Amino acid sequence: MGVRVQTADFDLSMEVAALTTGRTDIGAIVTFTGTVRGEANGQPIALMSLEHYPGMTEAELARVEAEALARWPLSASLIVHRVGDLKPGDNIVLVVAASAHRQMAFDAAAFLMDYLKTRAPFWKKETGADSAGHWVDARDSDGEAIARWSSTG
Amino acid sequence: MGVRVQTADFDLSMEVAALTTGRTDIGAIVTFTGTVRGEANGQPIALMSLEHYPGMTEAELARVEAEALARWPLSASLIVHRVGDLKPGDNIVLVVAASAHRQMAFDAAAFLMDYLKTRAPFWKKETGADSAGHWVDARDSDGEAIARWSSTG
Amino acid sequence: MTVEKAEMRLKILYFAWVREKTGRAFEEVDVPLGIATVADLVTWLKTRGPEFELAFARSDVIRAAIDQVHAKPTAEIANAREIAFFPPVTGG
Amino acid sequence: MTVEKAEMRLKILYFAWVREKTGRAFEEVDVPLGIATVADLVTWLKTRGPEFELAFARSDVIRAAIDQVHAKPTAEIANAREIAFFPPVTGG
Repeated sequence: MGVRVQTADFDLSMEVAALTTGRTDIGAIVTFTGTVRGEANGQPIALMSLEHYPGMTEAELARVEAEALARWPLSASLIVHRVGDLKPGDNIVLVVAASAHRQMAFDAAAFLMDYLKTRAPFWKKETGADSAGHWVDARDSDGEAIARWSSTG
Repeated sequence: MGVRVQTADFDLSMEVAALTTGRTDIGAIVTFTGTVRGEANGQPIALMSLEHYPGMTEAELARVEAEALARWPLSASLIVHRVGDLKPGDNIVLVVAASAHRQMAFDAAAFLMDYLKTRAPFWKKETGADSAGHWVDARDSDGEAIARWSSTG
Repeated sequence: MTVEKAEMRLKILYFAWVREKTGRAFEEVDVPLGIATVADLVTWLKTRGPEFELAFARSDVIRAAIDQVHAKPTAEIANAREIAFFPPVTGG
Repeated sequence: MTVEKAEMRLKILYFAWVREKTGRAFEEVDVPLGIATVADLVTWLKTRGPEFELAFARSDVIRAAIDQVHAKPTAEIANAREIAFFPPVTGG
């Protein structure tokens, strides 16, 4: 079970192998990779800068992961979130959830992403081709996504 | 959009890279990896043999993928299923769904797995430590999982 | 075997424990006239010997495909080229 | 700065556009007695200059954390070591 914040990219196969190699109790591994899209609101973006709150980020991600473990018998889980300057196509975030059965792995990965999007202290700033930067607004649908989980606890 | 049946293992990073490299319209990539568990019904297993129906397998997987594409605006998708003799811990199946937004990628990957488990013509035979082989029974929960999707079309 | 009535010649495939019980992966058979549906075909196959009677004893759990598409017991087999019998699938 | 009343000395952090508008990432401030809640602290911060008035103009959308845990405007700040202000999070 791990949580990392880093400027470096991550490799999907290596991260999954580190969690699962040598284990035979895992039947299902779900990964979510979030990447920088080349457009925002119809405008091309040149750069995506990610700022975070060191200390609180790790604490919040650990709390989110603990909540997931309280809900599902996860065999392994991992959250990696990048910070700094990213380009379109670059990886932003990786979530891995491994469990004995597929539905738990899917649910846990979706839960980790929903909580991460609404609670983890990261902020995105997009810079367009014209060098104008603006902070990304939180999407209402993220608040709705998190509301799903409150009735299933 | 691809469907492959193979005896060889697959590499998660390479498969995802082949689908997404150079693209900036993708924001979310969900992968599902199914692996051989070391126990079945409390008994250790030594070998998992996968048989399939060549021709129908590819046709059915292509139909399932087409149904997913009709439901969600997927940017890319892939199904890889292994056949032959596998050991505990080995990969069995890979599903990748890539979309602009995370909920669609999660839903499409779960849908592909549910349909694959109930329609794709694969059969598993487990061989225990005592060399006794038996065919895996279909789980009722797989039928229930597929029923979820019929009301959302 | 010579093909006298091409419309009655069928390729039949068996998978998993259906294959093990019939003792064959596939065969080409001349199906008599009057065999209209998948269920009719199962009934006729069971008359072909004890291994078929055994293989199709649990015919309620056996699934079928006509020309590589899942088919119900009531499905018509006219014009089919290949019919497969197998247990519920367990891949994924 | 000398510490006269340790219980009133707070580290305050600002992130994203709150940071840009206040012009600082963090500061140590001596908060007057009577500032009991996060909302009280925001009201007081806005009196410290036009950059704070501007930064907290949309105070309904600004979020806070006390000692690295999300906190409501009504949360008590007594015993807090560090308080952060930021827009709704947009990671993931």
